[in-house]
Amino acid sequence: MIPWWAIALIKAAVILFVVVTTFAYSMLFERKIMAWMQLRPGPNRVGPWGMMQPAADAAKMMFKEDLTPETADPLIYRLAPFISLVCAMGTFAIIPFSESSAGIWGMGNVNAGILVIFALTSIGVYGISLAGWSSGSKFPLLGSVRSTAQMISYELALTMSVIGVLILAGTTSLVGIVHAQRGLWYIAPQLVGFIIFIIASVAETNRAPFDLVEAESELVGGFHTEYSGLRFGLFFIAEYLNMITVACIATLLFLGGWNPLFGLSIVPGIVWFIVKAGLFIFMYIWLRTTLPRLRYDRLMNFGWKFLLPVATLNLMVTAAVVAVTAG
Amino acid sequence: MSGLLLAVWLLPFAGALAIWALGPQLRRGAGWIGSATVLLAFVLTLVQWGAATASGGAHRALVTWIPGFTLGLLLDPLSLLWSLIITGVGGLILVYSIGYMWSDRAIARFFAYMNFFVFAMLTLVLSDNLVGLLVGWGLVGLASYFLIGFWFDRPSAVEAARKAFVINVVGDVGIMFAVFALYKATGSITFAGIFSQRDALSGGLLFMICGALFVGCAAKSAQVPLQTWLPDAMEGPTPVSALIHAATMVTAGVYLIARFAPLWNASPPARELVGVVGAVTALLGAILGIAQWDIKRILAYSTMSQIGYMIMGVGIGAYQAGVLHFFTHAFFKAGLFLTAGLLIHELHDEQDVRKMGGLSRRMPFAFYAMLAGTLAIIGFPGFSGYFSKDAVVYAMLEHGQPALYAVGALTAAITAYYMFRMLFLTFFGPYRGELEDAELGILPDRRAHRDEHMPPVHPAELTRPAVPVHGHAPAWLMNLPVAILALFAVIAGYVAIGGATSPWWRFFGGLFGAAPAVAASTVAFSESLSTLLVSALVAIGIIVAFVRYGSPAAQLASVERIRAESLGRPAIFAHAFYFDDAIDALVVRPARSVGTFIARFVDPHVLDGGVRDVAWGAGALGVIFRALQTGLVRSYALTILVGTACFIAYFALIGSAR
Amino acid sequence: MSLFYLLAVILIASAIFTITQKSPVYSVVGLLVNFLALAALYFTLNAEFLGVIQIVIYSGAILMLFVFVIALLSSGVGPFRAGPNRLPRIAAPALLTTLVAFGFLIFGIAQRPFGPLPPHRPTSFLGNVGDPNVFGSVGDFGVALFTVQLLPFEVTAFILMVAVIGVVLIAGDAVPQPTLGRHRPQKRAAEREPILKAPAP
Amino acid sequence: MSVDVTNYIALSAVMFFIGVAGVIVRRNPLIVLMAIELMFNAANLALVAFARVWVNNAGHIFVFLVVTVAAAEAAIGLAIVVAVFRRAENVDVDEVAGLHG
Repeated sequence: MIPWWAIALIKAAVILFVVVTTFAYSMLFERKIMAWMQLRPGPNRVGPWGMMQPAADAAKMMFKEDLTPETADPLIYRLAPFISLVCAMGTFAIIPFSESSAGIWGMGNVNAGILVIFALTSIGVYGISLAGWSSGSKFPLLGSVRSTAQMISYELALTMSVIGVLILAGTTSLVGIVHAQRGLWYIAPQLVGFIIFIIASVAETNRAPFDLVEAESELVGGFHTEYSGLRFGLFFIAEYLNMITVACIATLLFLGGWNPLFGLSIVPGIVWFIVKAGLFIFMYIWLRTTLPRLRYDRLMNFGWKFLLPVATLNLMVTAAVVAVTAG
Repeated sequence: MSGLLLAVWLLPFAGALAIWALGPQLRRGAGWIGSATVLLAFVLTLVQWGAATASGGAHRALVTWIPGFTLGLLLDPLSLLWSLIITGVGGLILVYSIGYMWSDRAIARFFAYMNFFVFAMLTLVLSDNLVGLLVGWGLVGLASYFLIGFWFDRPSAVEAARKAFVINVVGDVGIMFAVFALYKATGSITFAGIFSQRDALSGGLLFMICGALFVGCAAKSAQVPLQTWLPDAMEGPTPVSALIHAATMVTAGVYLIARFAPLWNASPPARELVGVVGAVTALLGAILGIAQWDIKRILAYSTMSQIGYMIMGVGIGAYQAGVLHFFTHAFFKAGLFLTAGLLIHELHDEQDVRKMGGLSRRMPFAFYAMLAGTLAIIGFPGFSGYFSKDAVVYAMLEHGQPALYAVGALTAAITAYYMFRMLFLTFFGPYRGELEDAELGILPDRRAHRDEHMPPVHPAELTRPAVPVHGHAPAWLMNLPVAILALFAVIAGYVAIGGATSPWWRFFGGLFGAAPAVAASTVAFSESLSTLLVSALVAIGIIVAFVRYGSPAAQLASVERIRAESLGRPAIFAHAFYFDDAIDALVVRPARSVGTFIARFVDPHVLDGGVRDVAWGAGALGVIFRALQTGLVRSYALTILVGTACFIAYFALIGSAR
Repeated sequence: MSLFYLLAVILIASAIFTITQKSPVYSVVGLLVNFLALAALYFTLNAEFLGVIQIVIYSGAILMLFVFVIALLSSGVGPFRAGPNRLPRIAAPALLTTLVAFGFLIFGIAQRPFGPLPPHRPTSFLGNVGDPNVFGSVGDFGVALFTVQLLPFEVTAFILMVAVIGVVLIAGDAVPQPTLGRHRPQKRAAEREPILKAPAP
Repeated sequence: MSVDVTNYIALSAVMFFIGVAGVIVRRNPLIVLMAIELMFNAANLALVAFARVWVNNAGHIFVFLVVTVAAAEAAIGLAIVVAVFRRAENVDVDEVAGLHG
């Protein structure tokens, strides 16, 4: 009999390996797609079709010199990337990838699953803001202040948009939410919520067109201006992992999780899950290549004065409809 | 089925919302939307006839307010009847209103209010619990306020609306008291729950609850002494008078008593009280109807009088009879008002019967409609009122109230007199519209000069492109509803042919329970004999009216007679038995002097003085305690800590001492 | 058992770390660790929803506000400057009172021991798996919050609104003085009136 | 793994008094505020433990209210710190003594 903690450890290792590989190739995926959208070939030197490019990048990151500015606060400067990474990776512990989620495809079916994910995301902000503060230089500080304000602002709209789904499903368990979508995916009744979720999650993950935190034309590199080498790489990984997490959450909450399309239950659920999450990631990249960056004040105005009221309205309508039809 | 019920309830509201949102664009289209939604609700109500008359009625739980408090809709025979009248008669009146309000600037606002009223009224009658009832009760009052003051550029309309609202609030307080007392006593807010706990209510408490309920009924249904708002409410557009202040809202009191029949059955003193008040109102309304010149006021007093009959009926325990009178009254009174509206429309807003006359040749259709309504209201044999009024009056004997019987019969005679007086004055004799006011003895109306400050027309309505004034509505639009209502005014009573074995009695089944007689039955003579007696009294009333106003000689001398009567009208009629003045003297003036006293003495000396003294004391204490203020946060924190430590020590030692 | 003692040690250590650090940012990090350990302790007490709330609201929002303010205050003006200690002899009485109060508290607790926790539903590390309505779960908490405890909940909303208004008034842009116009010239620091009067020595 | 509730309460007491010490001894207002948060959390821990003893979620609700009040307190406290800092360029609770009697 293998002790439970050993199983958990092995599962964690496997999932992390898969996730990190996914990160590496989703980066390649992004670069390729951006290239095709801009009519260029993209990375194609390392390996066939540039397939080995992630490995080359990783090697470069590892051997680059790791600089620490003199004005920086050394302890926190070194701590910040790890906070980001740990929080980004932690979410994968509770994302169920398929039906037998408590078995082989995930760590556990947590009762308050979606809330735990939000909790981890909210801790992730510390990585960015502490990094910006501890760098001891102006651009990172601006970036960190921006990120704090931006992420707290959009987290409200994000949560509000998700609560509509929770009301419909009547549970906060991710597995339960997917089960509740066997008939109808929540993208249909919660279309408004889904759109709000997309917008808010793009802002939450600091991706274009909401990447004010690291806007290179204004802030050089934002919070990670002073970082280099492996520590920069950690931020990079965390950012991509967050993107994948959001894609997974969107799949679970709105796109029916591993529920098959067209009743094709012959295809395993995990394949459906990957296809749906992949589509979501593609949309992310598509947004990045298409839309220009917003101005910061506009971003905040949009979040507080438009997105949040609409999300609240959506929530109220959903609650009213559920209350009336339940009776 | 329960979805249908929800649809019935919400359709008029959806119509109101649509009109409110699209009003300026819709204009007359608003009328069609309003009528269509209400008539559709009527059809949907009709569809549910079977479910409603089945045992227990159709029920739909809406929302659980607090656990244990489920609010819902209930469609049983009683609410079915009311819903059908509200949506059916209401729909007809709305169609009529399209024509009546054809060239009014604010036609959309009118229909939004009307639909809102229908929704509020449906809330009242469809609710299965006290909370919904109370909400509906308040909302109809609000809708009535809006509609009485619809022409808010007339000071008299604004004042009438305010008066109606204030008096209705008096009633609302009564209902609220009853609701609280019922919940306190029975622990339930649904009707079913309350009736099942009826035994928890003792005699005194039950009488108080019934009394409080009746305060609400009296205010809403214009019973003595809270009746003064109803005649003034005629300031609203005529369709409003027809729908709200004749057919539906003012009968809410009748509905309430019928709805709480199980409580009423158990409290004979309350029934006696209600019966007496109803009879007094019936008689008073009829007497006041004799001396009115304004056609709508005549009808308003007759409404008051007829509701007195209904209240008398349901109050004494003859629920079927009282509700039957509501049923027939809805048709003939709405018909009468709409016909009056036809006259007013034709004569360009002239409401004074002294300036009418001879209209039977000019408007034969209106004449026949008015005649049908009049014969129905006076209880002429064969017309609908005959069946319902006789049933109510005879029920007084059955319940051992010969005095009330006498009042009811007498009132029937007076009703016949003043209704025919109105008919003769309007449709017979010479047309008096071109005569000078003085010639007819018309004095300048004191109310017209009460308020010199006219509130301005709402700017939004001024800037809105005015509907062309000269366009005329197609005639059928106003005539068709009148014709239908006149038809029903004739035939509606036939459902009750056969007394206790008629379809009408069977329709309600055992809904009301058995009402034990208040006193021993004093049936002095049989029902047919009673009918003969009442009919004879009615005939006397008609004959007197004919002699005074209808005979060829009287028609020739009508101008002189009117002049003499106008100038010689006793002051007691002009002041409507001084009820307004009595309320003014007993309530308004004392309240005002208490207010003045508080403003002159209590406020400056007691309250302000007290505050000043407290402020002085605080200042004195501040001088002492200022020494403790070092300005250093940490010393404050240390002080708090010492206090906390004392507390902790106290509790730790107490805890160990046990 | 061992989990509790591990968390207890983390809690106490991080709390001491928090109040002894010179730089507030280190205090924030210490407090963050403290909160996370406390959330874990909540999970062991079946308070699943509160554990999440502890992380989302306390760590994610309230503590973030501290970071935000620190970043704002220390930007461009160097480290915090402290004035002279005006209450130098506070440490001794403070320590004494604290110890006395603490002693009484421990004495009181020791007088009436509570005994072990009553047995309850078996739990995983993160609450009760797959059962939405057990004690401490979101469902359980929500039903209590919106029915029995509705009034305190509404009052809370009111308190938050008052706080928001207060914050905007205190820290928001100064109201333009009508006599001085919209764009009042900023005085240099040296010319500013001493708004906070120094206490007499 | 069943731990005595007394242990939770004792832990709560220790945390509370660490917070108390922080409030009284430290002069940096930010750290004072954080020490206050520590005291809040110590109280919350006791509430949660008691709620668990009596399996009654009223304690949880109370913690929720405390968290909300703590949020309001932190927001206002920090706003005051910012306002003071803007005027005095000095954050030290001993300097903010303008209201002494």
